[in-house]
Amino acid sequence: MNVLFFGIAKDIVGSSEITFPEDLEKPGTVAALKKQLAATYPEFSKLNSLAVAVNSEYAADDVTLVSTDEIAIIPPVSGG
Amino acid sequence: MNVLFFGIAKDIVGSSEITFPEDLEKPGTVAALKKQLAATYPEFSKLNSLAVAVNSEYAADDVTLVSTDEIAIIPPVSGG
Amino acid sequence: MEKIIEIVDTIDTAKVYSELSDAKSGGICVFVGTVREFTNEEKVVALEFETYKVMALKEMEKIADKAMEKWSLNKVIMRHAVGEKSVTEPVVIVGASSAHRDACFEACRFLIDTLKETVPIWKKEKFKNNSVWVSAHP
Amino acid sequence: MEKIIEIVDTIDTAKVYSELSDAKSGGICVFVGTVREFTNEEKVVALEFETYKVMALKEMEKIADKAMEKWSLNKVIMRHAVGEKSVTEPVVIVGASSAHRDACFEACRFLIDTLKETVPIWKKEKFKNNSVWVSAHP
Repeated sequence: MNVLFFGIAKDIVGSSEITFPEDLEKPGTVAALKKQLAATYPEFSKLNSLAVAVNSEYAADDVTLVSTDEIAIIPPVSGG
Repeated sequence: MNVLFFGIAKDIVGSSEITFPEDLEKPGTVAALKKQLAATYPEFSKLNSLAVAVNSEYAADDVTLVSTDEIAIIPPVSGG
Repeated sequence: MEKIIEIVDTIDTAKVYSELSDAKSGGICVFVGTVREFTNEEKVVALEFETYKVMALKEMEKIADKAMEKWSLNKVIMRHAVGEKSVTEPVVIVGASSAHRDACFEACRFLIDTLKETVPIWKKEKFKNNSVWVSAHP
Repeated sequence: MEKIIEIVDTIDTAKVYSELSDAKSGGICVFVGTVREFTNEEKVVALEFETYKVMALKEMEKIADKAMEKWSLNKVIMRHAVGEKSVTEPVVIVGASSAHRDACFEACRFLIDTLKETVPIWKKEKFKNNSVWVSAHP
């Protein structure tokens, strides 16, 4: 399971991509992933918002994650 | 006293400019000019609106006309 | 504040962005009016524009000044073409630049709406067999 | 209906009118977002834009499709730049063409407002001594 990081999320994690090792317990839902991130990197809870995209679509908290999904962490957007 | 005509007003009068001969009675106000035009060219009363400009500014009916003024007949505008 | 007010024979749409660009501006809004092929289902061959130029420039100045009073703008442009224009050709371009986008959007809309109401420019629609001065009659 | 949706390195503002021009359109409205020199009195050296490209293009498509549902539009363009941009450089251009001007004005405003809300693009403001991800923190 790979997770992509952009903008300030990339700065917080220190990397643009993290791979969960095969043998580690993986978050089963978007909500679980957010919780796990916030626990590991407290800086995430200071952001204005935090969204998750699954296969390049915004995903609600109850969306289930499978290991083949492309998952991305979307901090507050600021295009334009 | 010269009067300029534009757009459909030019078509109605058949000329882009009319000079009142020196010895003819000239309209003393914008209202009098409009009345005189409507009497001579009934087509003017069929227009959506008819404005008069004196020295290239819109002029109300009570504005006095002098022979050195540049007077223009402004039919409904349709720029843009 | 800079403003560009012009009556021209041909409008060059490519240069308007550099004319409105400005270090204090974060937004530029531009409206271009072009010749449409059909009016009420009838095919338009061309539009012919005529103006009372000295007065049209004065009225356009007044509109630009009013926009600058109402909104915080850095640059304003109002440029209208005259003569015969065929389908897809630009006939008018108005625009504004401002720090934030609200101002330039609202000003741009005001510029074109007011131009159409007060500036002495007349448009004749030329069809295959006749031609009509637009808005002249009810 | 034609639409142009792109993430590019550099925006060429000169070509947008010909891209939106159309025989069925009487109006074209375009918004260009540019780099401002000052943010809250602080001098900006440059802006740096980053995107999650595959998702950004999908979201821009959705916005263009929604605009086409809401208004009667002939052409729509949404183009965003990425990389480092300096003062006065264009960073985004959106626009629409339509038979009448109401539709293109409203659609243009909708395109930029919604782009700013949902498209995964991030802007970092670079000042002389530091840099900040815009909107990240309260």
